[in-house]
Amino acid sequence: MDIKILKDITKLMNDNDLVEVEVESKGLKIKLRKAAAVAPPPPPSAAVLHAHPPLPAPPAPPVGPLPAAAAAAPAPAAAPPARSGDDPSWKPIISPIPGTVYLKPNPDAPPFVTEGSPVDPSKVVCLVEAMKVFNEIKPEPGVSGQIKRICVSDGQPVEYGTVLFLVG
Amino acid sequence: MDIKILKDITKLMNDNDLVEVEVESKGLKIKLRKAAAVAPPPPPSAAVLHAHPPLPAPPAPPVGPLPAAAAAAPAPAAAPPARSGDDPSWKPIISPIPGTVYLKPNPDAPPFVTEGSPVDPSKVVCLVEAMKVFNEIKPEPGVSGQIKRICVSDGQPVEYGTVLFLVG
Amino acid sequence: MFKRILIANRGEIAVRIIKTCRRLGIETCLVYSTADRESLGVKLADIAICIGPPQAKASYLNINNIIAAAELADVDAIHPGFGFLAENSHFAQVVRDCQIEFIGPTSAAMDALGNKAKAKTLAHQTGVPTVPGSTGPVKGQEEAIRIAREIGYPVLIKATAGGGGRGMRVAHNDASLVSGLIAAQREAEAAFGCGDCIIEAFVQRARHIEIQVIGDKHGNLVALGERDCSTQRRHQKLVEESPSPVITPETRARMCADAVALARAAGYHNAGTVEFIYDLDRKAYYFLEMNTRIQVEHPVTEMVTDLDLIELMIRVAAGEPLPFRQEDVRPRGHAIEVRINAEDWQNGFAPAPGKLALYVPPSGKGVRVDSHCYTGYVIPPHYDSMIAKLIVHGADRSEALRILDRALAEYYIEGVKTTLGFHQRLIRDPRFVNNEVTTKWVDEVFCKA
Amino acid sequence: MFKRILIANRGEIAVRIIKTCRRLGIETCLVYSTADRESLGVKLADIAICIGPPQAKASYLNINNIIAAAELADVDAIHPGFGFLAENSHFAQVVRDCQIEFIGPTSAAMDALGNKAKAKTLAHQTGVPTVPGSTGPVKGQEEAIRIAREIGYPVLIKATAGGGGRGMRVAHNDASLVSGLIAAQREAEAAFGCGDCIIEAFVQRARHIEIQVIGDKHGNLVALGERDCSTQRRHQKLVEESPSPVITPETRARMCADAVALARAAGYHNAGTVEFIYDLDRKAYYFLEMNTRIQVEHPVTEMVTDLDLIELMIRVAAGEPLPFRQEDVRPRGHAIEVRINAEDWQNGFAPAPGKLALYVPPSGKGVRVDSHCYTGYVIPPHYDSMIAKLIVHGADRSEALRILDRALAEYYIEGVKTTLGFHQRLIRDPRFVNNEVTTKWVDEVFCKA
Repeated sequence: MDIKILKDITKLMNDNDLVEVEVESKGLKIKLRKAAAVAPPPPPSAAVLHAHPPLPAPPAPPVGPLPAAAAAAPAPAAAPPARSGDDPSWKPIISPIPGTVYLKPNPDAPPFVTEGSPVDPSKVVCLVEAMKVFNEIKPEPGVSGQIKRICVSDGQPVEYGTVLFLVG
Repeated sequence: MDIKILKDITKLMNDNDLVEVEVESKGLKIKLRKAAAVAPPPPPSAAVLHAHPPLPAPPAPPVGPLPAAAAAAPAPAAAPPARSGDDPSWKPIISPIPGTVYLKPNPDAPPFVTEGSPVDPSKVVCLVEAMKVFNEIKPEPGVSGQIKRICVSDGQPVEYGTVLFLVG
Repeated sequence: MFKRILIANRGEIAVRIIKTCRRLGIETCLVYSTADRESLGVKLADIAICIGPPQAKASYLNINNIIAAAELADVDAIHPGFGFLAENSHFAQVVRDCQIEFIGPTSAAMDALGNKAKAKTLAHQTGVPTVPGSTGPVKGQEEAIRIAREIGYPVLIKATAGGGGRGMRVAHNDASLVSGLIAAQREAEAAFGCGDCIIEAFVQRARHIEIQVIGDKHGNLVALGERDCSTQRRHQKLVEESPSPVITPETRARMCADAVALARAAGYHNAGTVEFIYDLDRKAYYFLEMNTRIQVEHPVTEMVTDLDLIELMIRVAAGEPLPFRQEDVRPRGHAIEVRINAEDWQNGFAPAPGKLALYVPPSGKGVRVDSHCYTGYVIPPHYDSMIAKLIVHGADRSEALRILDRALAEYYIEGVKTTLGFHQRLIRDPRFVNNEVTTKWVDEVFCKA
Repeated sequence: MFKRILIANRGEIAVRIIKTCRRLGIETCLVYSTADRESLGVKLADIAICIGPPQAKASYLNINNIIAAAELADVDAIHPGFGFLAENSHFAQVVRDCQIEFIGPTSAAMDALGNKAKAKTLAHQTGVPTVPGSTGPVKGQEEAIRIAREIGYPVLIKATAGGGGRGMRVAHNDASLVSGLIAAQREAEAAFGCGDCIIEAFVQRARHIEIQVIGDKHGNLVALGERDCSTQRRHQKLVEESPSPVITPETRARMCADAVALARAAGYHNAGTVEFIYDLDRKAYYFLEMNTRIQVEHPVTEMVTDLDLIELMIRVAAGEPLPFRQEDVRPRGHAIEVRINAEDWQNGFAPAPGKLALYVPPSGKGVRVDSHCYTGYVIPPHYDSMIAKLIVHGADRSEALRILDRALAEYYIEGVKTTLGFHQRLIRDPRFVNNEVTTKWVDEVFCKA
């Protein structure tokens, strides 16, 4: 596939206020949707779930009994779903690994960022600790602006794809 | 696939205030949605289906072999779905029994009604033959006005709930 | 053999019949109400015809519309399943008058056995044991004592004009019989204007045991062993098994012979079930009634005999002779069925229809699930609340119970409340495991705890 | 025993492991990629943790993220299933270094057997038959003829530096051996710069027969009989059965003893499978390779032995001794497994992922379905196309085939193309029924028709 067709489609979307385009080639399948048509879908990775009980909150107790029998309990979202005030154009910073989020470099330090902090791909926004390694999380290339929303709390367990911040 | 077709469709959307377009080619599937339209629910009995093959058309041949193996064939609707020109306020006259529709009192006579005929609950609109009995079909109490659409053809097999006419 | 059969039913039995027909190369036409448009049977049948709105009276009991559908689809035969019109002899007659075969017994046999009093008389005439008692109202205390001693205590004193438990007394000895009779006669006189009372054996600890029979149109009638359906709640069967863990081989043989004799006396063909009450204290069985159709719990018999009862019903209705004789029937192993219903068993078994957010049945050696459900299916509120029948088969009862325990644990249903948890508790109860259950046990003991 | 196990896999095997864990009272943590968010395993596991995007490399093969999830969920052990990291000895080592038990053999055993050449050497040293042939490059025509006559014709001439069929020749007699050797040497010299050739027995009509073994950490090693997986398409197994219909009890006993001997030589514990090629003409078997994990087709063995292999794997990993000895293993009846894939078998078996508009598996005595599918589930395009494994068990092969035929007919899948129709045709083919199948039969005969 040529990158140009993607650019063309993107332009078409921007120019015409389309929020969804689905194209399939063999046998032709096209689907276009306008902004106003329906409630905006949540950002792609905002709906990350733990299947049943929430993850045990680390530091894990010696024996962390999970309510295994509560299999029918509704699945709580790892990240809260899009709030009413959210702008669909905000871009997420997601966790690349399951682990524990730390919003401060150490317990006594101020947080890496707060709502309104300017960020760009060089800026560490939090740590995700996994296997005793503190992974520095930075926005992906192309993601910069202000922290619009902090979606996790300090010490919270996260999985791959959990939305940590929204940047706009 | 060419980007041009997307552009053309987008223009169609803009010109006609469509918010959603879905096109599929093989087997033809089209879906268009207007800005204001919340899809009107189909009239309660408009979606009456035969599960797999259409009913054998009476007068039944001595041995009417149905394509029993064609279990995966798409289910044809007993009545055509609402047409673009249909008014959702039109009221259906449904068949109360499985049988065969006759739109004329006898083969040489003119039909009971045509599009535009005035009808009320005292007026016979067609016959549904079942078990050699020709059941006279009349609009239900409260259903009167003009025949807006004849949804079945003479001699067609119908089931309970098949929409025979729309009255407005 | 038939080319096309109409199924005048819904739910799991419709799916069950479709499966056998498909295997036999017979086309199926399923009639359905508007509430069942998304049912599995409608998806699987070769033809499906809507016959009415959700209310059974206007659809599944609407003889006119069903016959109209049968003519439209040009079918050779109608299988009524169970419930709805299955025991309606008028329906059977109308069907046959339309030159369509009704897959079941003759209307005459249905009439002879469908009326409880008539059936009891026929049983009595045929020598099939019925509950022993006075032949008419007892004349006085001496006759009452003589009869009671003949029957053996405890006995039931019952007003002939009675009903709803009024004028009923249980007597355990001569003294309580005399005082009970006086009280019952007085109560009946006051309540019904007639003090006549009869005396019959009182079955204190009962098991429900039924015999499956099948006959062809050539006079062959065979018993396929028994099903023990003693685990009931408010007279609704919850668990059925075969063989019964409480009867001897001799009793089984006598019950089978009696069931066949009764069916023969009624000129019966096709599948039927003769129900008995078994008195654990007297170690005796008494005829209750005969069901002139396939039963919900027929898979229990299929699992131990390796027969397909629906296939046999179709074959004998088509005029074929039974392909085996009584001596060929040799049930093997032990089968148990539990009914999985959409019910809130912790809240009086209140029906809980709704959408199955997830439906994943168990599977494995010795496990069979008869169901019409699938993930996303909405159980409509208009009919019964059955989700599935879970049937297991093991070499013996304890293996069957092990397999059942595991299958229940591997049954994943989300979206509605079910009786899965009830059955898990039930089948681990030592009294159930040790066969101490009577027909009243669930109501009076298990559900009270 | 473990309190909580992480499952580093997906699809039906993840569901399979969850079911056994639930029965054993062990909690499960399933890791999954974003493509598997709606998978049945994610719904059924006690905990589910997303570990990466759809590409396996970034999720199911991402050791870092899996270990991170294991620590987050505080698990005691990891079950790798099959495929993905199941035979990765480095992963096994990392897991154990994190004080988490890897449910499988030691990394050393995996290394000793994972490398085909090393495994063959070990087999040779242990006295397990390997394909007979020259020990090194043949020196000249006389030696070639001597060796070929020892082995027996036909023989395969293979360039030591070869690959992809280049420099390979089959010889059926001395004359074609001599001419073939010259041609092969010339071709190899030209293609690889080295003309060295070896000679080994050529298996013209092969069956694939494998032995399931299981061992504990106390030195007990047991063979659980064989699986015959000769019905293959492009080296992909399509049908697996046990017992093999082509070997004698003596051959079976020797294969089992050899499999155990090889596993013992590698210091093996946990479940493993020793694969053999069986030469129908020479009536001899040769070691192929050992799979150091559970196999897709393990249910075949479970059906004939009534064992739960996943349970045994967990128990021996937890240090328990095997609960039986070799002499206690007495397989009963005949089991057959077919793989139901979302593939367009009439169009080169092209993968056909998509949404299951309807998914209703069959059920009944002797029928087992292992699957992760449900109505509405979307089979993602990123992984294999398996929908289910359908396994049947009967008293003998013909009963098993009857049950299989019926189960295939009662399998309702709509929305995607499946291999159901392929299997229906296959198992009715007289050559399949009469065991005339070789490993090349589907490719060269059945699919050509």
